[in-house]
Amino acid sequence: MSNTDSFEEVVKTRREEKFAEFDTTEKGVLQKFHHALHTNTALVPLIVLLAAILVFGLILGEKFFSPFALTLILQQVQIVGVLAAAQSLIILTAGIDLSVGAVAVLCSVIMGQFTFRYGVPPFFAVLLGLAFGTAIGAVNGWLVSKVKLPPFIVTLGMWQIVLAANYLYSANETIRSQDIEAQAPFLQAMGTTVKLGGANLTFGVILMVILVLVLAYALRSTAWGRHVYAVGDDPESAKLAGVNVHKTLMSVYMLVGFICGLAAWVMIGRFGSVSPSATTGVIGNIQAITAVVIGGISLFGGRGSILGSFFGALIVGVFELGLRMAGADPQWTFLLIGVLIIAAVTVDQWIRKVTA
Amino acid sequence: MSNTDSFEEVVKTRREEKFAEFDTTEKGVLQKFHHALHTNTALVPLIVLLAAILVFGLILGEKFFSPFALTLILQQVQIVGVLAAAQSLIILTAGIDLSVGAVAVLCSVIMGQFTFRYGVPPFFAVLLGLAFGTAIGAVNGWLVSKVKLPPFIVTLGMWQIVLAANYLYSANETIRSQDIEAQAPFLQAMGTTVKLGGANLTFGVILMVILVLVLAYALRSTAWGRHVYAVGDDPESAKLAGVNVHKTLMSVYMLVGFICGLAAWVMIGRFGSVSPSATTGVIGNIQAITAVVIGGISLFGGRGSILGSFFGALIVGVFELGLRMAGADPQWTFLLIGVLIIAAVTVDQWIRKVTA
Amino acid sequence: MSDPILKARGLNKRYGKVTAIDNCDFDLMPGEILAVIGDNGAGKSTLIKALSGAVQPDSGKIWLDGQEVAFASPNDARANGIETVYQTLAMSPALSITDNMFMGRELRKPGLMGKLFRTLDKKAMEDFAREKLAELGLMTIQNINQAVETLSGGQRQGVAVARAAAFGSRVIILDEPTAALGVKESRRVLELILDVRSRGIPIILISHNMPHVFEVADRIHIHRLGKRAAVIRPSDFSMSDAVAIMTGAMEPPASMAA
Amino acid sequence: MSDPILKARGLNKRYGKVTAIDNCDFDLMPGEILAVIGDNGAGKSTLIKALSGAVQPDSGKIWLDGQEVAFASPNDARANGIETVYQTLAMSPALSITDNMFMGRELRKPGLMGKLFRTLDKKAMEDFAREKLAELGLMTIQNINQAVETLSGGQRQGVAVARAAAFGSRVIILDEPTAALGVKESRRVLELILDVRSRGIPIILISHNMPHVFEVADRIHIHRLGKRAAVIRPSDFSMSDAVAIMTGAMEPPASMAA
Amino acid sequence: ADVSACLITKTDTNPFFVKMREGAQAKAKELGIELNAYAGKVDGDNDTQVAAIETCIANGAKGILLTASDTSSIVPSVQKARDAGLLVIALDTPLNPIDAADMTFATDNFLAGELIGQWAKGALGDKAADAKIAMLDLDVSQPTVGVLRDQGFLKGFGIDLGDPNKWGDETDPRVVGHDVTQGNEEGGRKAMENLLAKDPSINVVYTINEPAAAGAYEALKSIGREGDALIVSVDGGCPGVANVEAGVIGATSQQYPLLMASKGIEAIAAWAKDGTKPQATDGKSFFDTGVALVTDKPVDGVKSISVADGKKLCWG
Ligand SMILES: Nc1ncnc2c1ncn2[C@@H]1O[C@H](COP(=O)(O)OP(=O)(O)OP(=O)(O)O)[C@@H](O)[C@H]1O
Ligand SMILES: Nc1ncnc2c1ncn2[C@@H]1O[C@H](COP(=O)(O)OP(=O)(O)OP(=O)(O)O)[C@@H](O)[C@H]1O
Ligand SMILES: O[C@@H]1[C@H](O)[C@H](O)CO[C@H]1O
Ligand SMILES: [Mg+2]
Ligand SMILES: [Mg+2]
Repeated sequence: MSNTDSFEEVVKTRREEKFAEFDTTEKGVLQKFHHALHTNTALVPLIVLLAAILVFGLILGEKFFSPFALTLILQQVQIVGVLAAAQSLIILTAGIDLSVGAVAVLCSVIMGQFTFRYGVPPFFAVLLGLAFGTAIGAVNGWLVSKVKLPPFIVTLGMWQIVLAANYLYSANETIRSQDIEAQAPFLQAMGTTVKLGGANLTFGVILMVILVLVLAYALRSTAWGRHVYAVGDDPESAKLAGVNVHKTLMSVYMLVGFICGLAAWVMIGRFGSVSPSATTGVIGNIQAITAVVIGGISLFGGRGSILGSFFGALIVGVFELGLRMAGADPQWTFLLIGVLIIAAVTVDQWIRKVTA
Repeated sequence: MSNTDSFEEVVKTRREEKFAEFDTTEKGVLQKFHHALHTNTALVPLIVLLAAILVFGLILGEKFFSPFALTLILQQVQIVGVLAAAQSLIILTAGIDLSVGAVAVLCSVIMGQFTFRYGVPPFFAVLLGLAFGTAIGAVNGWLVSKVKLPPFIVTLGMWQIVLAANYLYSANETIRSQDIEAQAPFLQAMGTTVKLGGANLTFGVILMVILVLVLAYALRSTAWGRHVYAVGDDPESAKLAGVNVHKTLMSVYMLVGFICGLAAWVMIGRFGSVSPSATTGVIGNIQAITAVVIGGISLFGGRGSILGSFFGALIVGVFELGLRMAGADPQWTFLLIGVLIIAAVTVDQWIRKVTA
Repeated sequence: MSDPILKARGLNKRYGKVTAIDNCDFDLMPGEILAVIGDNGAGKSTLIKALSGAVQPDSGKIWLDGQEVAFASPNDARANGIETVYQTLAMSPALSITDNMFMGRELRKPGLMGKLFRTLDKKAMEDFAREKLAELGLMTIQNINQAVETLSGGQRQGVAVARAAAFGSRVIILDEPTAALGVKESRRVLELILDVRSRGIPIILISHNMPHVFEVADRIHIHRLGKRAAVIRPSDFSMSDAVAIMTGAMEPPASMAA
Repeated sequence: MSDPILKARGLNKRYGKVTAIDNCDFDLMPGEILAVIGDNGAGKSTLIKALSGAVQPDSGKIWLDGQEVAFASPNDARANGIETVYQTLAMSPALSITDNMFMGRELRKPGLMGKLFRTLDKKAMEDFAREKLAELGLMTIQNINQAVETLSGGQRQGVAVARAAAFGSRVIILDEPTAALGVKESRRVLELILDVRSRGIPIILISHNMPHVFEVADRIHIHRLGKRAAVIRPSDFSMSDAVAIMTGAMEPPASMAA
Repeated sequence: ADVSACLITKTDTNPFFVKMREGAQAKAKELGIELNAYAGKVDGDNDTQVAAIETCIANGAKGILLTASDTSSIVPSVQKARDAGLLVIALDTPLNPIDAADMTFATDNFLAGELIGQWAKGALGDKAADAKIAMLDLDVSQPTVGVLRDQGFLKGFGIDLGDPNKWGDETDPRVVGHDVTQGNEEGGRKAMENLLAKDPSINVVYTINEPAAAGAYEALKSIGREGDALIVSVDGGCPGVANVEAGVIGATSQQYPLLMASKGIEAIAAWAKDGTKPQATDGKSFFDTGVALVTDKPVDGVKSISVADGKKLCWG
């Protein structure tokens, strides 16, 4: 019967319907665990992190497994941790920022030189440094969003510009820790140590943790956060769906510039001095990207969680301190970190697979 | 009349139909030029390159506009040019290879040490170096394709591993140019100079040009090339459409490893010596990626042409030499290159826009 | 006869060698359902993209309620009350159904949390999404927090239609909204369209389904080779005529030629 | 009755909380057109993905021509002569129509160039592609070297169908092949399906278009909530019955329940 | 071994530091000390050196041998180590201020530069007045060692320095230009080519170290000018001395990293044993491990040793 009957009549009357449900055979803890892994992408790097701490703890004993050593890791990753938080935002929008480290170093130089060269009160010098970072972020964002240049190119160019400007402006001069301590201790505020038993926390470490938590909240529970994900996921669709892509990108790049300014302040706290040749300017970008990618954020944008990046930074920190404490020589440490980066992500991949 | 009549009958008989055609209003040179820009993505970086040469030529006069200076640029970019060709392949598959520079350096060390430490005849030492590069490529490819790790992570880890292995294996010892010249001149073969008037071409430069042309042909006119693009464009679709994604990825990564081996040989030709601490090991990856991106290949894969990368490498080379000849000091040169990278891509973007 | 709420004259859009719309005119009357039909590649989607700001025409003019407009982005059009379901659906694949439905107009929690911390009201948004999907009969969606990329083709389309219907205020444009839908779900969308019209909101409906078009449309815009070939009333012509005009098998009646 | 050419028993596929196919059986007889119908999200696409190697079922078995098979990839299935048009079309957006049609089975130039340098025969491939598109009535495609991402929704689907029809040898699976197609183009696809069957090749056709299904199908597999609810012959049942079974408004007739 | 010590170098990609480490390890083994070695990732990497010091404290080491990447930024960390009871000895590069470390065993890098500057001036004789000089430096970040050698060379050659804390601000027309080499052959060749393109008549080439010198030589050779230009360098590694012998390099300032390392280990052993600290060279604020100019073409008024002697003392 190839003629059309009035088959559509059947569906014209509405029946009572429920949403489909199925019996699932396996239940209980394992399944809940699987489900948790799926809905919370930061859980996998967290597991890798805990495993790494455990392994080094077993090898090195209480030397490593002490509050002192464990909080030392936090101190050693604080700069990378802050930069990784910034980098996460950009990578979530399917961008990449090669300039984060250099911007942080230049901001620290600005905070220092404005205080010492021009006599600006330290508090305002810090504010100016933060404003400067935000301004650089705005330039990056504008080039990416309005001129539609690839973020890689924009920030590669900016990296070189900022780094060179940093050397030129500072005349390669370090401001010594002793001088800062004597004349502008506020610049070192982030280095203030809080002792809790054997644990040593600095304001910088606390700032890093708070920053990560605030960003995690904003990404997950505000409209802005949803827009960041949407823009990274598929900018064309986001635009058609009514997201103001330009505004979202500008806000992200400017915020990232601001966070680089915070990283600058944290750097002064950690090293005491203001040094234009700080390595963060040269390798801070790769370190931050590494943390982000180990943490499970996709370089193609729109997928992953900022908590993951934080755990990613800690994973590298644990490996580095652990290997150093175990006395591996530098090239072997370097080599093993390479192996462990791959291994960490392999484990991650494997956990996802067996729980898929 | 909301009842169905037999409207489908209308289309059951086939009518004579032509493919749709429209009158286009603007015609002639300009339109052809637009069309050429659209179908040939390498044309835009070529225009930028020629413009850059012209501008420096006007500023610096015949000092720059001489066969000597222009072929000097080719010599200075030969290593980056070869690595950019390799990098292009990976980026076309939506990957990225951070290990290219380090693999090239280690291959050159292998060529040198196998000759000098183990007495392998230079010809075979070169072959072994090429084989070694290919093997590293295979490991990268396998981790990306089978273990499904992100290329960024795989090659970041590999970069560290290879670089460290390079120092450990070579004990940081340089093999002197004079010793190679005396005992194994074949290792320096790529440095052989061919003089044509004032122009100095080396075998290495010629190799680079041939390599780029061969790869351009393979990508454009063979099934393999189409598969490379398809895998980078949308791996899921490529798989569903019947492309052997694994085979394609393995072939790309292995070929890239092999090309890194070629770069190693070119390096020995250029430096005369075999040096484990060559800068290429550390920044060769970023240099190659920069050339690729300036050349218009998308970091998201599947779009762009390898000729573009070649022009991208040359653009950077022209800027660097031009600025140095114009007397900019190293820090200013560094800064201006940053500006010019952004400017080059802005011009590119602008040309595409006005001709869209 | 009143003035058109949305009107266009002489629109052109060319992509390199390809002509997508070719000196095309368009009229949507207040409160009507206007169907747009035409062969594949006739230029229907490009036309409505030009109307909704997703594409900028090379030349030609557009008026909304008598005022000349030039939308620079879909957001511009949306700010003017024009809501569109694009053929490609415009969803963020990795985000959830709820996230997609509320993209760009998220609900905040009431009280301090919403005002000060701008916290999203996930619960309210989920409930709303569930309800809209139930209205469309999409009862196979088991998990409202599923990423859109994991939905079946029809489920995805249903979400997009639900979004437009829920938020459109002045003009609703639907580009093949039932293409991937099942019998029941298609029927629900037709009912929804009629319901929207009864609220006084005019609708542009692109569809290849002739019975549906003839069932709900007030007027039919027949598109052919990038331009409007004719506008007919379903009461005056048969489906066969419409198809014949659309495919070029019949010349458009002189009086109706646009 | 002969043995099924493609048979499956007890297939299951779960994604986290979501059940896509639920202990599903399937039979395709030699030389037949088997239609698969069902609500959106019923699990039709997942079922055929499991049959064509694009998805690995959690449990269950599949036989091709009596031999148990377990395809690890679509390539495996293709090597066994199973050609599929997926609902998502599986095209490389940035590549041209021709590139997409010949993906994985490109033609090389005759003679030395082809043998030694493996040069593609672009001309031959373009001509072939043009011809196949003309057969489907897709006459609005102005430029055969257009990137697929720039095609209209229907043009894109036409290219995918042309590809499968041109290369399928043992089983052809079509997942909603006419969803985005116009009246004329849909008609051509139906003709193509009948033509393929006349060559003795069996076809699985997923569709929401009941008139089309009842016009061409030999048997209809009704899918509901992840499993086969019934298999009917279009001559024995009305469309209304089929829709009623599919939507759960009617219990499947006992004898026909799968 | 119950006494452990740390060696922290700027990098360990430079053979100089590799040899220093080998020297330290040999001595440590001899004295029964456990030695852990650390290094920055690139020249100038303060961050990793700080982390390394922290690790040494956490590990309970008795002392640290440090070649600082950033001579003033490292000071607070050094202070922390000293507060924790560790002996900190600066090797090769003095800290800023120099007394931030318990003792310094170093070459005088400025002096090393000055020696080759004086030698180059002497070797050119009258022609020094219109020399064309290429300055091949380390890195755009201007690490201190690079600045000291560069400015030392210019002083030795008789050129006005401007600000002695940075290079590049000289106004003397004899300086054709500066470029950076990363201290290897690759960078040396490119930098030389760049400066030659700017002015092909260059006849004096200062290089930060011997690998950079070898690269510069290749560039000169490729245009047939290797015979006309004088190359000077610093380090005195065995390949470098061989290059002096082969005429690639005119003269090089030799340093003694093995001596620094073994002296450093001995000092830590003594400190661990009875708390004695090492003494500075008379009249200096540090222990000078010496620097010698190696050349077979000695110049009046500049003290030098022969290549044969240099070969006996060379490292690596
Ligand atoms: N970005 C683009 N670049 C090049 N050509 C394009 C682009 N977008 C559309 N086209 C072409 O313009 C023409 C009209 O496309 P459009 O999508 O408007 O058709 P349509 O009428 O909506 O068809 P369908 O019914 O298949 O959806 C087609 O020939 C198409 O190939
Ligand atoms: N990758 C996945 N992850 C999670 N759920 C999935 C995934 N793929 C499919 N599903 C779910 O499985 C169910 C069946 O989907 P399927 O695509 O097979 O439906 P369908 O019958 O083809 O529907 P349609 O007619 O709309 O195409 C749906 O509820 C869908 O949301
Ligand atoms: O300070 C060191 C040494 O003196 C050596 O010459 C290597 O390079 C520098 O960084
Ligand atoms: Mg369309
Ligand atoms: Mg489906």
